[in-house]
Amino acid sequence: MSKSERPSQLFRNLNAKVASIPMIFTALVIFVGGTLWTVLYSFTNSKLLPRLHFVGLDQYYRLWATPRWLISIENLLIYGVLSLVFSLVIGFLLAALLDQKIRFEDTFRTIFLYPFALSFIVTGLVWQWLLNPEFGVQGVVRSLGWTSFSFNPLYDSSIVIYGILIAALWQGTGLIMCLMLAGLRGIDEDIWKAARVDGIPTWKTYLFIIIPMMRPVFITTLVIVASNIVRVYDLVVAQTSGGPGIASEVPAKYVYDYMFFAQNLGQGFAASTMMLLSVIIVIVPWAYLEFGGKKRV
Amino acid sequence: MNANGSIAANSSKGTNGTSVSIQNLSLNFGAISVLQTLNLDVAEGEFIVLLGPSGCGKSTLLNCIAGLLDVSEGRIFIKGKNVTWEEPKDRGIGMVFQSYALYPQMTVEKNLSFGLRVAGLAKDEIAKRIARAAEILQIEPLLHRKPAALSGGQRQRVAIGRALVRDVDVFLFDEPLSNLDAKLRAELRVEIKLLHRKLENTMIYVTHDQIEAMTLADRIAVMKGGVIQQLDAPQTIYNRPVNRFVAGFLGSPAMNFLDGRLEQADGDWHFVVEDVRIPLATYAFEKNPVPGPAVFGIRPEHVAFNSGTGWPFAATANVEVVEPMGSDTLVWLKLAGQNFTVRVTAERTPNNAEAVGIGFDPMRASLFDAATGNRL
Amino acid sequence: MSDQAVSSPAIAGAGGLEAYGPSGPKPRHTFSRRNIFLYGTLIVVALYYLLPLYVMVVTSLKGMPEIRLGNIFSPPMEITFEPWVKAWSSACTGLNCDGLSRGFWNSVRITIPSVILSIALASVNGYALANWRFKGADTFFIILIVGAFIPYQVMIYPIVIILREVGLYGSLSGLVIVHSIFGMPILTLLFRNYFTSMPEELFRAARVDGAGFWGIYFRIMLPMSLPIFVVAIILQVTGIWNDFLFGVVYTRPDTYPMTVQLNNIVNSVQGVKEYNVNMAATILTGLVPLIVYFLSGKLFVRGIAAGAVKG
Amino acid sequence: MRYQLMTAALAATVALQFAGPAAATDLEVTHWWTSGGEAAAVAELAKAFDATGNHWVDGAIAGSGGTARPIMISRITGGDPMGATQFNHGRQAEELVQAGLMRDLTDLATKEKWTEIVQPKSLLDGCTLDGKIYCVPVNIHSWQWLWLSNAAFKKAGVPVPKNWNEYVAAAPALEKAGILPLAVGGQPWQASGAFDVLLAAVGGTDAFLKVYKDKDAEFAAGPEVAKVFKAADDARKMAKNTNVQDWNQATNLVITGKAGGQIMGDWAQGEFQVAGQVAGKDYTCLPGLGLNEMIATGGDAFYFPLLKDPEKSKAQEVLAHTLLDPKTQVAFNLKKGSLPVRGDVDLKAANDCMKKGLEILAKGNVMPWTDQLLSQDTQKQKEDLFSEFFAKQDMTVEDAQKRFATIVGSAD
Repeated sequence: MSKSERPSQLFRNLNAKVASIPMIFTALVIFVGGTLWTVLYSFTNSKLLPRLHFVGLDQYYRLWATPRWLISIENLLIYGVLSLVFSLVIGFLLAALLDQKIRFEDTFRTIFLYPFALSFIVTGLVWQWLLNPEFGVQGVVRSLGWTSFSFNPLYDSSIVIYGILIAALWQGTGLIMCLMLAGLRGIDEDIWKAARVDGIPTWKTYLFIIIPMMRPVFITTLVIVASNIVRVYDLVVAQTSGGPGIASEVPAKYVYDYMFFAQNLGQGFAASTMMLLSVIIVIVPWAYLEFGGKKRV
Repeated sequence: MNANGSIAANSSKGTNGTSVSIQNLSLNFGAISVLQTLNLDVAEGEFIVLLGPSGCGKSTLLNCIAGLLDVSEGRIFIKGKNVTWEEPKDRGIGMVFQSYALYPQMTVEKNLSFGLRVAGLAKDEIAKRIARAAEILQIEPLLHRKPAALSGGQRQRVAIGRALVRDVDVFLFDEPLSNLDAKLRAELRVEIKLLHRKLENTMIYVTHDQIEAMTLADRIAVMKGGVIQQLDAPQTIYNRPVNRFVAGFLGSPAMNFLDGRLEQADGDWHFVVEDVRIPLATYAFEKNPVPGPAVFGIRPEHVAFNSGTGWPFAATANVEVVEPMGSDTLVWLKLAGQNFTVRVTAERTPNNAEAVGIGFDPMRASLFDAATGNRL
Repeated sequence: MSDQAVSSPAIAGAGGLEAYGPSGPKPRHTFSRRNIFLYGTLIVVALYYLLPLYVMVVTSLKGMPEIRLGNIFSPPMEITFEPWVKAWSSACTGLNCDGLSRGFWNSVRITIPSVILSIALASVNGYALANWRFKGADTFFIILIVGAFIPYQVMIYPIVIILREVGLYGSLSGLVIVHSIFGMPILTLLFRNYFTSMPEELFRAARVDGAGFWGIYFRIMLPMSLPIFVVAIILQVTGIWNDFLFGVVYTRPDTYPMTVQLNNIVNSVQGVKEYNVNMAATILTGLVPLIVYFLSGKLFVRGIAAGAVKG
Repeated sequence: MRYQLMTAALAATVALQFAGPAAATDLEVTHWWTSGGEAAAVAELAKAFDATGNHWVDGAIAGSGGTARPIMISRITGGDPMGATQFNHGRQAEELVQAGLMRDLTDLATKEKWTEIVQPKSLLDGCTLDGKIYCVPVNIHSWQWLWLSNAAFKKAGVPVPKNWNEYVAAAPALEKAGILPLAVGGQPWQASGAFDVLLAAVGGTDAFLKVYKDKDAEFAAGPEVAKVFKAADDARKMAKNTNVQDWNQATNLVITGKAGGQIMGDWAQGEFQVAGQVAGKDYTCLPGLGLNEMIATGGDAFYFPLLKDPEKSKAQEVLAHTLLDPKTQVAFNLKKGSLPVRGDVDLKAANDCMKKGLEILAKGNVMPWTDQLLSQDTQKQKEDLFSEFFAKQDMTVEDAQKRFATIVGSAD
């Protein structure tokens, strides 16, 4: 009786599916496929070229017995936590300052944002130069008479990671500020009026009312900052090459070095598998909560 | 009973066939059932209002009819054609949205003609249809403006125009007036009514505003929880609600409800709550009564106030709050310890705490089962 | 906020003394403590942000002897543009002594198609995800988002293999595809959020009007999404222009982008490090994204505000 | 010698004719020779190749072998091979050869009698896999050199040391004079290489081979190697204040007298030459750190990926021939500061240091180097260990030796 046949489930929404082919391809072939491939070969003893000669968990035993890997993990944790906290805090504070209906807002914003236009390579080079003990900040301060002044993060194993952090924050906080500023501008003026009438101090309004309302902004920011943290590589290479010694090594660099310099793909794949694993453990549940459940009625 | 049975024959206006027919329609979002085996037949030229609180599924049902949501089960016929899996554009419908949904980057004229251009209609045909719609809605001077330059009322008129130019048999309205202020709402309500009279199209209109429902509808479908509770002419729904929900939802101020018991004494039925006994001799029972807990409902305007005796039921009560509303006044009382409101004309406004007499005829009341809420 | 304002209502309330109460606009002080703190902080922070740029510019204008003297913050005693000329046209890597100039055009040739393709793909993805959900779409999207966290290094090898299999390795198209793939996660997130924040009813109205997937995309959505496109373009231009890793791995020397040549120049130390040339080269390489930012910074903020940050 | 040279020249002409008057074929050659001396040397190769009517397309990748190799390998495995590429001969390209991606040069080698002209013979061994030859060695680089700045020692008021032990003894005097005793750049391979040199010099050739050839972990943990670690500990103390990354910047510290010396391969010589310094007068070189005068037969070689284009394949042969051509060898190696791979060329123009090297070579005092003995993987682990050791003064010698023994034990 029904004239229109129920179309097959596959062809419903056909255009959307066709249009999504690049995305599906990227997701499945590149990200999932590449990942599975990487995981598979992490169980082999592939050297320069990938070969399917399985050696069980050997690469992983070796990985976790390697001091450089452990240092890399430690560095990433320090760098990650600090960079997350500082870029959110500084970014938010700058945005809050700019949001005070100040003059020259455009100028200030441009100044805070411009480093973002520069690559990590450039950032690393400039800060390597600025932090050079001879003619950088330390040298200049010393030449001004304070001869005991010591600020030499790039050649001091114990603080080198902070030297990298300084450069990373310089490069990245501008974007965070922009995101936060946009978020602040999106807050209903009435909220501010209400808080003012209630006599809530400004800082409390920010802390207890505005920030909770900016949840989506913080989430977008978190994705951007966190993904950059895990992938940090160029900056370290340009600024310290992992030195002094191996004091500023990071996991991504370990992966790269062992895959290509050491020509030990298996080891590099094992390290990347560990990175992926930790990313997946943290990200996937969150991503499902954030993006998966939302249905529109 | 509620409307799960077919009520096609009830069509109030003409009998020139069914325009929209919904059969056993269900819609689930995951585990949540939004619409449950729903049936509805709309006669050609009929104005149906889907009324209910937010979340009752009325807009969802409308979107299913429009083809904007895929149904989980059941079928939808428009003009006798099964359109369950058709694209919206192929269903012969026009739709008006709450937020107007005008394309912001297009002028009014372009907004009106967009669908026609997509369909590939001839230019002169498009122009003819726009001219007609603009004339009907009196928006000719606005044709070259962009939506941002229009007032709310004008925007909604354009939105209606967009449905109009499609030259379709069925108009769907999704709360079209809720974004407007009270005055404009009243004006446009009348216009929609006139428009319906003029076009004689089938219209399905979603709203949560009972005034709109009462004034516009040939029949109202009151919905709750994805189920049509009652489908009837406005007066029937108002006077003989099928259940306590419908009774409470329609009417402002809301119907008075008293929780008590049905009792039979000497062959006569009474509704008893504390020391109040309401005789039910004049009440037309829907089914044979049984003693037990029940709810008695009567609308505030059906209660007489200080009008002496002669009512089947009369009592005195103390005034708690007086709410003057201009044309008349709402008086809040306590009857048998429960809230009770009476609507009186402005001249007869009592003072606070004054003891007043009230009376009514249970003929105009509604009795509901305390457990199921169904009309007794 | 100011001190006078607080005490005055008491006087007015005392009765009959309205003449002494405040009247007219509340006085404003340009040099209030709040303003000094506010602008003071902003200026100090701004100096910190500007310092590296200042040092870069100043150093690039000095001669090598002056640089050896030490102070990197002192302005050049003698301005020379030679480092700039050298960086642009004659700095050497191996036997090639044509500076950055060749890399500039390569970068242009890489950036333009990559930006266009990556944005085209991501905007359609975002649109499909926001308005035309199909079964599994969310799963793909989540994979994409997780993909944003994968270190690029991990993917180099599989992509080399894939590109080799389809015969695109080493070609410009191959690089464009790689950029589109790695730009996809964040861009798709941006577009999806933006399209989700647009009124759903607009989309429904267009469907009732009979527009299909592409019709709605091109005729309704695109004209309304200028702000987010600006954001995407800025992000992609800077991201792709600044890319080093893909440029070096997926191209051949005659198509190396500017960043690779920058790295070559900076790391090809011949005798002493020519810091002035390095700095000039660095600024030259960063110039394109910098200009993009200076010109469109305002639009960028507006674009982000217009939906990029909505969940 | 002269006669041999002539035969070679003759052979060259023949080969050229065989190759035909090739219509200028572009051949892309990738390498990581970008420092001043290196670039000058590479220019000689390009000149010689261009003279054959073909065209050398230079594909220099700056950084170091570590940066460049992955790019080269990606291109070869990615199906976009260059015409020829530099590798350190030894085990770096082993798998590429096994995968059949590299061109077998055996026929050409037989025709041109490479086995006879290449000296020492072990060089070709590095190019040989399963009896087939896959690369052309172009130079001999030996790591075991100590470069000393005469000016620095003069300033410190101590005589220029004759060996490592004297050098260590002179370190305090240098330091007092505000001179960095030893320059070790921050790149990991420099620290690791310096240790290898110390192992060969302080520990002796046998110890070196026992550790790296026999991979004897027990020996590596033993007292003889402990002696070497003691020397390495001296070295890191002397190098404590080095603030440079690149090897040539470190060399530059020696050239300018800011540092007393540097342990670096003979390629450092090119830098001294570019700076116009004269061996013996401005600087002093001590092969084997003055303790064990041996030359390691490491070095650079060119590999030729298998190409489909016959024109390019022909050009590859011409290039292979050109690289071994006596004239090219002389011109290239003089600039590069390395030793030629054939014993039949005349290096009159060679400076003091090169002559020292040639002498040792002539005596047959050669030994293999880590490039041939160890996989890149092991090399990298070694680099990680020693760059940490040199940068972290509080890392104990015992701890370092224990880790070293572990690496040796698992080496392949």
